[in-house]
This record gives sequence, structure tokens and C-alpha cells, in this order.
Amino acid sequence: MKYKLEAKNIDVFYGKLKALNNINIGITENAVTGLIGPSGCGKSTFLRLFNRMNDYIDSFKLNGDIYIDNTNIYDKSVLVDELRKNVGMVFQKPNPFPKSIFDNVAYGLKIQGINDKAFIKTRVKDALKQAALWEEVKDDLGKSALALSGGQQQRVCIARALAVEPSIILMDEPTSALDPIATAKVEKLILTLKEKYTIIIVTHNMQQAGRISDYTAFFYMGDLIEFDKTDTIFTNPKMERTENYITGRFG
Amino acid sequence: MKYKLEAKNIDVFYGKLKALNNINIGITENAVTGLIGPSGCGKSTFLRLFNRMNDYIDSFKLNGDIYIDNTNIYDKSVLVDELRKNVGMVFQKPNPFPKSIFDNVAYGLKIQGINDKAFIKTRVKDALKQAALWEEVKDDLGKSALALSGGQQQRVCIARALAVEPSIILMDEPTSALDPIATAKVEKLILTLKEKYTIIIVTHNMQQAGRISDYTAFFYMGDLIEFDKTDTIFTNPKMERTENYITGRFG
Amino acid sequence: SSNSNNTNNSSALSGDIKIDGSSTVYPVTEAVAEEFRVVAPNVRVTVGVSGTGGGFQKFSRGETNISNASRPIKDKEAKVCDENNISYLELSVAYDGLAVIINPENDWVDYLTVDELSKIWHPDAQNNIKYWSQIREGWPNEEIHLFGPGTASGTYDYFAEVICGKKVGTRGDYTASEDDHVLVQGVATDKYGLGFFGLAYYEENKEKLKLVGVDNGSGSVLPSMQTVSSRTYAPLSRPIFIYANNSAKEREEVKEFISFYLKNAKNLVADVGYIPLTDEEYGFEIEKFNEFIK
Amino acid sequence: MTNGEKNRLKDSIFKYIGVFACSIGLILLAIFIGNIIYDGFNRIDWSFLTSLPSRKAEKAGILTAWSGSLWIVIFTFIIAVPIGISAGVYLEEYNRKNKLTRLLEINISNLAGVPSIIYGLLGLEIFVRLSNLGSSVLAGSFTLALLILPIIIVATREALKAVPSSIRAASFGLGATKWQTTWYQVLPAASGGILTGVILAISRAVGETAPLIVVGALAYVPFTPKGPMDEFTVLPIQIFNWVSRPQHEFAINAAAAIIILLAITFTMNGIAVYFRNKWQKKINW
Amino acid sequence: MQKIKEKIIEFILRATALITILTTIGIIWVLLSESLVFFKEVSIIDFLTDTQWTPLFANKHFGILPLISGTILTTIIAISVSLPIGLTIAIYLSEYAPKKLKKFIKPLLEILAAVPTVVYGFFALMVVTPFLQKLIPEMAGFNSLSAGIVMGIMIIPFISSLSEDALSAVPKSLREASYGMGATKLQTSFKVMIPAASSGIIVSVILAFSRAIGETMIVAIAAGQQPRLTLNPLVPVETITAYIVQVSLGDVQHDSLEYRTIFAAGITLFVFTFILNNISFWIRKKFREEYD
Ligand SMILES: Nc1ncnc2c1ncn2[C@@H]1O[C@H](COP(=O)(O)OP(=O)(O)OP(=O)(O)O)[C@@H](O)[C@H]1O
Ligand SMILES: Nc1ncnc2c1ncn2[C@@H]1O[C@H](COP(=O)(O)OP(=O)(O)OP(=O)(O)O)[C@@H](O)[C@H]1O
Ligand SMILES: [Mg+2]
Ligand SMILES: [Mg+2]
Repeated sequence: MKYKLEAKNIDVFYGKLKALNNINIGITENAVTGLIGPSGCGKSTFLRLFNRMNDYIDSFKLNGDIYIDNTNIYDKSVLVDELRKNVGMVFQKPNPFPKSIFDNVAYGLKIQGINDKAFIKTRVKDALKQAALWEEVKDDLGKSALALSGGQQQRVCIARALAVEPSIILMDEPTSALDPIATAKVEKLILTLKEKYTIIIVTHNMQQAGRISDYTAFFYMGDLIEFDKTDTIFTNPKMERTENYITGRFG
Repeated sequence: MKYKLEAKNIDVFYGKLKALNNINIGITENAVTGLIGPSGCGKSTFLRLFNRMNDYIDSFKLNGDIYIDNTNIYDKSVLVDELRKNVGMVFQKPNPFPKSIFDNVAYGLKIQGINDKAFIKTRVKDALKQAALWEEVKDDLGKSALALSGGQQQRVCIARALAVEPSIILMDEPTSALDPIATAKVEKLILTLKEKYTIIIVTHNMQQAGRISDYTAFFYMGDLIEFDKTDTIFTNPKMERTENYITGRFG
Repeated sequence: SSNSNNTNNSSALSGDIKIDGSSTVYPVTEAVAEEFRVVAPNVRVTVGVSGTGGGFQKFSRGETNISNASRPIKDKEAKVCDENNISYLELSVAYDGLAVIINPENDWVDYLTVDELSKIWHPDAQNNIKYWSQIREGWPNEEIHLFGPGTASGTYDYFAEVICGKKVGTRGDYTASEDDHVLVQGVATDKYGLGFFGLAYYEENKEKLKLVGVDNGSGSVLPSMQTVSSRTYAPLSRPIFIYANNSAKEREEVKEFISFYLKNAKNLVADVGYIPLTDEEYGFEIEKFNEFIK
Repeated sequence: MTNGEKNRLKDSIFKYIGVFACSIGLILLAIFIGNIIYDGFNRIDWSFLTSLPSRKAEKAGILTAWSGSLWIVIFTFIIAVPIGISAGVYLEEYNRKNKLTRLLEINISNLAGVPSIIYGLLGLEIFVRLSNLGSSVLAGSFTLALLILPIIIVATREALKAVPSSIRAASFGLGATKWQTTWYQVLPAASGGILTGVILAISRAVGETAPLIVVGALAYVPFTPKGPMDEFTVLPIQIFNWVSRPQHEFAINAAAAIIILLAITFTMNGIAVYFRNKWQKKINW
Repeated sequence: MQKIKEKIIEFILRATALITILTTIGIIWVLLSESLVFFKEVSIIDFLTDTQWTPLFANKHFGILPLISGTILTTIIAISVSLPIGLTIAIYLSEYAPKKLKKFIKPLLEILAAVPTVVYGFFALMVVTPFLQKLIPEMAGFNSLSAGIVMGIMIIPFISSLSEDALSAVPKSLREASYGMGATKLQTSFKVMIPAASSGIIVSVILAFSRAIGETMIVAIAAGQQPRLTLNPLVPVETITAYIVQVSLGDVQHDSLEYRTIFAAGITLFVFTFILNNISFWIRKKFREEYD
């Protein structure tokens, strides 16, 4: 297969609610894929399939297969923790640990059994820089991450995901709590990262999707309405719904 | 005084950190005032002064006075709960109660001692409609609000604040988790609301600030750099910093 | 016919009788209360088990009518009764035989003299008498393990007094338990064990234990219904008591209850595993009581 | 072995340790209950439940004991649960964090360690004598209530602490008063942990012997309590009494009585467990 | 109006909280009034330094140390049984076990706390001790080891249930954050969940500890009643509680020096737990992690 990630005949249920309906999609390596669509359409649900994060929701049920590098990640033999080391995630609501900023970012390294302090320090610093937070916190890395502003918390979470250098990064509205400058930095970061990583990002910001994503998928009420190169989606969408949504003429 | 809300010589500390520095501002009735500025500059802190929400943070310390309708709301005689009935708030991170959608929205009415079921129902419905959520949840108002998508949760919180019809509404990035359509609806709502209410809104979205706010205050590292009519701020800012920030040429 | 007459009288009685005190005496009093209900169903007799000391404390404050006691009242307790204008009467109601017990596998002990018991249990024995061989020539050179009731019990007090002497006490390095089952278990599983406890516990666990005769100078005697009751098994059988207060004089139902107690004790006591007094002795107690309520 | 493999190995080992630990608990429980049921189950019949105590083991019943226990449990529950929860709420939600709180906090966990018999001595002085309640159900219940208060208070506090403060912020933000916030939001969200405390506390109260004996609970009482001011006995006293009789038949009675005692506790706990499951299901932050 | 209502409610709540203070005052009063008389007759120095406790024997010694050592010994054994088992169960139930299993196991284990302690006492004496004696032949028939182990079993639910509650109250988002980094359940439990729930877990341990310290029947039956200054778990010991119950329900005359010893012992236990609680409070304050 030519895709890094692939979703085949995906149906997702939360109890009786069908949250995703027969989704088929292939995600290209070293590219940014944006997921857009109205709130509640299933973007987060879809994104969280790739690191099996939905497994913890009781009512969750999945039909279909998800492949990463041609392996079905819902196969019994798959090691979920290895999978997740490879697939980093930034969540929709900032969720820093009730620990210091440093410990938050170093967490992923520690659980991999890395003890080299100097190495950890460098990684933490790099990650915080990439997440555009270093300048603000460098003097007080021991401060509790919970005593940060909303946007700062989100950037801690981004740094935390970057520190372990996964090969795939899932981002659920990573910049929604950020100001334009921080947003611009993160966007720049994403563009740098895609040279080495495969990135899937959920965003509500059409401009952002336009700016950074190579491919864009438009979801609507659990259906994948359209999926294509971002240029095509934004300039020449096949479906009327997509056009309406993108131009804001919707609903 | 001519202002609905007024902040005089405000200093705020979190422990040793000075989060706000000598802020003086007057907020006009029946208008939308936008607060902008980079992440961590003190917008949320400032916003939360008006309903005394910072009181619960242990390390918080305030110098200066905040007036609403010429009453100092930090005065001993002020009833904080009455104050808050009058000053509604939507928080930065969605924080629905672990209850059904209906109970979430009806809560504010319930605590005011309103028992009329029919009345509560109408209000809940109206509030959910205003928050652009009604269509998505009308069939299952008994569903736990925690089982909603991030954007849906935020709209529940907006509906919850609207249901009690306060005269002042504080919104901390109310639309950051929303898709463009929901955002547009909420923005429209804000514009309708301002005919009766006074609204203060924190936003990272310059376009949004430009679209909806009558006045805009730009904060930077705890200082109020500039405060003026939105038109003036966006077209003819006095300070270079403001201009840089608004045009994204910052940092 | 006089009996049925009595019953008729009693059934007309009513009121509350409160009894508290020793848990050793409790089974006897419970048995009496149970039977008394048949003749006087409207009298509410209640029995507590807060210990002889706790019982006397309540008794001396006038909170109970009758106190169960496994030892005679002490001076201080008597004084409080006086202070509170409570006159009282001590009545013996049964004997509690103390059995000296060894493990069935123990084949060297045939009997023990009071002196030998004293040698084993005397406070001076602590850290000195450790081996069976020290007690009598020819007994094995093995550690002796002792079991007995807790020091806060009337049983212990009595044993210490008759074996080691008044105000001497016993050695402290023995395994004590308030619960005689525990002692049974202790001796039953320990070949070199020796213990003493209520005779009834031996009776119920005969197959696990071996009874030791006690020689007080006039030959070895094994405890039994007869030897205890006739006091030939001495000195290890002790009387247990109830104490009655003034209400026995003033209140018909209390008076009736105690008379009933003394008249019927003989059968009931045996029922619950204690040993009754002799008929003369009961007669004597009844007389004492009649004197008291005059 | 790579670190990942090590971690997974540790993880699955721990899982088995967990299963093992649960099994230990359950097996021991099975042994206890199995033993008791084996000894006593056949002894339970209608007349055992409806007869008065007797010197004859085969005639003896536990009517007064189980009805006394029921009275005591219910009254203890009625007294201790509201007081315990409300004290917990006060300390966690209302009280400013200062030296006094600290003292109170230490004091309460201290009370949890006071031997039950000391509570008996306290109850005897305060409820039986000073308050003139006599050796009544009420005096016994008050005594046990004091005994289990610390458990309920401490569990309540912890459960309240675990409720995210964003919930309080949301409620306060709507103009709810402290009490409304507590009552409508915080307490329901904390109900699971609170009920666990209640379960453990009630379990403790049901099984207590010594303090009630000191307070003056009886061993032989030929009538069931008709009201809170009546005298009473409870199952543990009856059990204790029977256990310390020499005759083996009483041991069987005791086993049968233990089954009934466990049944009472289980029913009380069952109600609490039902509500705990019901309320906790909704709350999943 | 609302304000008055709030005030009244706060007043009531405060009043209930003050009940605990009153209880403490009551207990201190009960203990102190008698033990003051006691300490008039017995020097407090002897009381704290003498190594023998024989108030009911003819040769009286009033050294509380043997009772304290017995109490500490049994409590420590109990905690070393219940803490690892209880905590493991709590983690297993909150992180590993299927929800249905948890719903079923948790209340079952809670019955362990409801079994009358007399039953436990005999279990320790008749089952656990003989079993252990097969492994350790020199073990005495009465010993703190069996009593402590069985007491530990009894308090398992205090730790397992209360800690489980604390763990499941940690916001789901934290767990997700950790899993999202590729942490195993074990790592998530120990690095994120336990620290976040530490306050509740420590409290559960304190309650269990208190329960063990205050427990009477098990030790009275299975540990023997020999006050002995030792930390050897294989020999008979007596705890403060066992002593108190033995004397207060025994035949000893009230209003006597012998009887007053229980109050002196009681107040010692009170002071002892007070010190322990102060230490644990301090530890808790140090390690507390806030989350939201
Ligand atoms: N509870 C707290 N304790 C200590 N410091 C805090 C706390 N909350 C915020 N701060 C600090 O105060 C400053 C202002 O925070 P505030 O939340 O007001 O920022 P903001 O402008 O709302 O940022 P954002 O756009 O990221 O939400 C920041 O430096 C932040 O780290
Ligand atoms: N835990 C859950 N249990 C039940 N239903 C859920 C749960 N989480 C989400 N849903 C429902 O599934 C649907 C898709 O939710 P999802 O979170 O994927 O939306 P989304 O596209 O990410 O929206 P948003 O932009 O608002 O975050 C919604 O209707 C939502 O109500
Ligand atoms: Mg989402
Ligand atoms: Mg903010």
C-alpha cells in the first residue's frame, strides 16, 4: 500500500449513536492532513482511532480496520504502548499532568526508560522551544503546569508530545487556545515537522487548514464527504456541501 | 460615572508573579469589549476580576477597585452570588457539570428557585438554540454533557450562561473550540445580545475581535497597552506594539 | 398445689429487674431469667455482662437491682454502696470448678500437689522454673508452657489467692486469655503445656485434654460434680455470687425473682455447666435472703 | 530486552499480581463465609429468628439480637451519616485552610484510632448518665455514631477534594451560593467516595461489641425494642456470648447468628453499593 | 433571605464539625480525669521507662513500653499485609479490571470489613497460627504475626475501596494524556494516577492504620495477653487495646489503681496516634498534587 495510514470501512458507534459511517481514507507520509467539519461531526473520534484512544470509552464500538505502515493496529498482536510511542497526540482540551512543566515534558522520555539527565534536559528544552513556550517558562521550569494560562498549558502539551519524537503526530485543535503569534509558531513548526513526520490535524480554522495542510478531509455528521488535496478542496470542491462549509455559507 | 464597569488601578499578583500591572479601564454599557493579547498576558485574569472568580485561587492578590454600576464589587457588603447572577461567564476550558445536557442548562434557573417546569423548558430550549446546539441535541437532552464533543461541550456552557439572562456576560474564548458555522452563530448571538447586555470577550482571533467588538483592549505582559474603539485600534493604533500584534508581525 | 398458687401470684407481678455484672455468672442468671419468664411473664428481667467490676459500679449507683459477681465485693465498692444508701446482700449461687489440664500426650503427670502448683505459678518461678524436670524428679527436661485466664478475671484472682497466697499473685510469663476456648486450644496443641480454667470447658473438650488431679494433702482428687459440690476438690473450686440490693425488700417482683433463683438454681446451674451448691447450702442462702428482706 | 518489552512485562506481571491480590481477598472471604455457612446455615430456621435467648442451645433464638442490631444500625446511620457528611463538607468546602483546620484534620484521624471501648466509656458518661438516656438504643446509637464519624468525615473530605474545581467555578459563575454549589454539584459528584465511607463505617458499627457492653447493652433481654428509648442487645454481643460458652452447640448458634449479622450488613451495604454504582456511572471526568 | 439561609446552613455545618472537637474533648476528659489520679500514684517517668507492665500482679510494674511495642508490632504487620494487597487491588480495579468485574469485586471485598472481629480472632488462632507453625516451628501458639496478618486482611477494604475511589476520581484526561505518550497501565498508575490521587490514598492508609491501632478482639484472642517488650513477631504480646478491653470488661474493681491503668494506657495511645497523625499530615502536605 502506498499510504502511511489507512482507514478501511470504518464505522464507529457510541452506544446506539453512529458517530462515523463507512469511512475510507488513506493518509500520505510526510504530509499534513487536515480534518475539518462542523462540531460534533466525528473529527476527534476519527483522529483518536489512530492511537486507539477511544478504547477507553465504554460505549465505543468499532467496525473496520485501521492500518499504519500496513499493520492493522486493532489486531490483537499489536502492542498499544509501542503504537502510541510512535503516534503522538495533542488533545483538544489541554491536559497537563499535575506536575512541574519540566516533568510534564520529560514524562514521555522517562517512561521509555531514558535516564540520561543531560539528554533529557536538552530534549525538554528543544521541545519547549518548538512549542514556542521556552521563552516564557525557561526561568521557572519547576512551576506547576496547572498554574499556567490556558494557552501556555496547551503548548506544554504540544511540547510533551514532541519530546518523544514520534513518527506520526495527531493534533486535535492544537492552536485553538493560542494567540496568533503562538499559532503562527506552531504552524511553522508543523511545516518543519512534516519533513520527517506524518501529521493529522483537526482544525476549525479554514485559513489554517488552507495554510498548512497538504490534504484536507471534510466530515459531516459522521460521513466523510470529501477528501482531496487541500488546493482542490478549497478551490474546486466536488461536493456542494464542502463548498458551502468552506465559504461559510452553511447551515 | 458613565461606564457600566470600571477597573481602577488594578494590580494582580499570583504569589510573587505580577499578572496585571496598574490597569485602568472603563467598559461601556450595551457594547462588546474585546480583550486581546498574547497567551499568558493576563486576559483571563482580568476578565475573571469582574465576577470575582479569581477569589478561589489561593495565591491570588488584588490591589485596586472594580466597579459595576458604580458599586465596588470587592466591597465587603457585596453578595458575591447576586453579583454572579448578574455577571454570567463562559470559561476558557469547557466545564460542563457531570449531568445531563438539560440539567446543565437549567441549573442557573434552578438555583434561583425557579420551579415552573414549562418555563424552564422554554428557557433551556431558547438558550440551546442561541448557542447553536439545539438541533444537534434536541433528541437527547438527557445525555450526559460529558459524552459530547469538545465543541458541543463548550456550547452547552454558553447555553448555560445565557439561560439565566445576566446583564453582563464575560466570555473567555467562547468560540475557540467551535467550527466556523457555530462560531458565526455565536457571533451573531453576541451582536444581538449587546442590545440588552454588556459583553466582554477574550479572543485570539483578530478577525473576530474586528467583527464583533466595539471596543478593544490590548494586553501585553500584564500591561494594558492600548484601549480604544475597535476601529481605531485596528486601523490607527497609537502604539507600535499594538500594530505589530494585530498585523501578526510580532515576537 | 402450693406451687401452682405461687405461679398464680407471680403471673400477676410486673416491673423491670435490671441485672448486670460478671460474664462468668451470666449463664446461670440467664437460665433463671428464662425460667422465671414462664411463671412471671410480665416481669422484664434483663441481664448485662459488663464484668464484675463494671457490674458493681452500676450496682453501687443504684442503676441495677442485682449484680452478678465472680468474686466478693471489695471494700471500696461496698463503701460507695453505703454512700449511696444501698444496702445489699451477697448470695452464693453455684460453684465454678477450676480444672488443671495437660495435653493428652503428656504421660508423666499423674497428679499435682498444691505445693507443686504453687511452685509452678508463684511469682518467684518467673525466669526460674522453666522445665518440667524442676517440678518433680524424673519429669522430662522440657520447657513448661503455661496457660491461664487473664489477670483481670475473677477466676485468675481466685486461683492466685488459693495457690500462691493472698496478695502474692502469680508469675506473669504465661499465656493469658479471657476466652477459655483459647486456653483449650493452647493446651490441646502443646505437649508440654499446662493450664487451668473452668471445669465446664474440660467437660466439653474431654477428648483433646487430660485432667490432672489435685492433692491438697489428703490425696489426689479429680474435679467432678460430686467432689466440687462436696468441697473435697479443694482448694480449686470457688463460689460465684449474686448481690441483691434494697429493692428486693421493697419490690415484690425482685423478691420473687431471687427466691425463684435460689429455689431453682440447683437444676439450672447444672444445665449450664456449673456445679450447684448442696441442698443445705441453698437452704442456708434462702434463709439469709429471708432474713434480709424482713 | 528493550525498555518497552521490560515495561510491558512489568505491566502484565502487575496485572497478574492484581488478579492474585483480588483472589487472595476473595478466597479468604470465601473461606470465612464458607466456614460460617457450613457451621451455621442449617441452624437457621424460622424459630431461630423468632425465639428469645435461652440456656438451651437448640431452643435459643436471636429475635432480640437481630432486632436490636437493626434498631442500632438504623439509628446509628441516621445520626452519623448526616453529621459525618456535613462535617466533611464544612471542613472541605467552607473552612479556610489554616491552623485550626490542620488541628481539626489531625484530630479527626486521631479519633479514628481511639479504641472502641474508650468510646464506650465516653458514651456511658455522656449519653447514658449525663443525658439520662439510660442504656437505650439511642444511647448505644449515639455512641456508635461517634465511633464511626471519623471514617465518614474523612472519606467525605477526600471525595470532595477529588471533584475538579472547574465544576465549582462553573457553578459559582452562575451565581450559585456555596451551599447550592455544594448541594447540587459537588456532593453528587462526590457521592461515590462518600458512600464507600458510609459502607465501611456501617460495617464497623454493625460488628462492634465492646463499647455497647460498656454502655450497658444487655446480653439477655426477653423483649424487642419498641422504641429508641428501650433497652436492647445486639448480634455481636449474642455471638460473643455464645462463642465463649463451653458447649459446642452454642458455637453453631454463633455461626448461624454471624450469617444473620452478615446478611444485615450486606443488605445495608447493598443499598449503599446500589446508589454508589448508580451515581458513579454518570460521572466520568 | 438567601444570605440568611446560607448563614444558617454554614452554622449547622460548622456545628456538626465541632462535634468532633467535642468528642475529642469528651475523650480527653474521660481519659484524663482518671489518669491524673493514676499519675499521682505512679510516676510518669516509671510509666514511660519501666520495661514491665504488671499492674494486676502482686509485684506491680507500670511500664507502658511493652504495650506500646505490642501495639506497634501488630499494627505494622497489619499494614504491611494490607497496604500492598489493598493498593494492588485498588490499582487493578481502577486501571485493569473490566468495569463489571470491579462493580462486583469491590462490594464483595468490603464484606471483609464487616466480618465480626471475633470470627477473625479465632481464624487467626485456629487456622493461621497452626499453618504458620508448619513453616516456622519455633513460633508460639499466640503471636503478633498471625494476629497482625489477619487484622491486615480485615482492613484491606479500607485501603482498596477508598484508594480505588480516589484513583477513579482523577480526571480521565490525565489518564489519556499518559496513555497517549505510550505509557503502560502500570506506568500510568504509578507515575500519574497515584501521585494525582495521593491525598485520598494516604487518607485511606491512615484510616486503615487507625483501624488497626484501635482493633481489639483479634489481638486479644490471637496475640496472647502477655505484655512483653519485644519486636519479635513470633512470641505472645499484648496491645493497649487488648489490655483495655480485658480490664474494663473484667472483674477488676472500678475506682482502683488497677482499673485506672486503662485510662493511662488509653491516653498514651491517644498521644501516640496524635504524633503519628502529625507526621502523616506533614507527609501528605509535602506530596499533595493538585489537578483540575
Ligand atoms: N492559578 C494561577 N497561579 C499562578 N499563576 C497563574 C495562575 N493562573 C495564571 N497564572 C499566570 O498569570 C499570567 C496570566 O495568566 P492568564 O490566565 O490571565 O493569561 P491569558 O492572557 O488568559 O492567557 P491565555 O490566552 O493563554 O489563556 C500567566 O503568566 C500565568 O502563568
Ligand atoms: N464519550 C462519548 N460518548 C458518547 N457519545 C460521544 C462521546 N464522545 C463523542 N460523542 C458523540 O459523537 C459525535 C462525534 O464526536 P466528536 O468528539 O468526534 O466530534 P468532533 O468532530 O471532534 O467535534 P468538536 O469539533 O466539537 O470537537 C458527537 O455527536 C458526540 O456527541
Ligand atoms: Mg473534537
Ligand atoms: Mg486565558
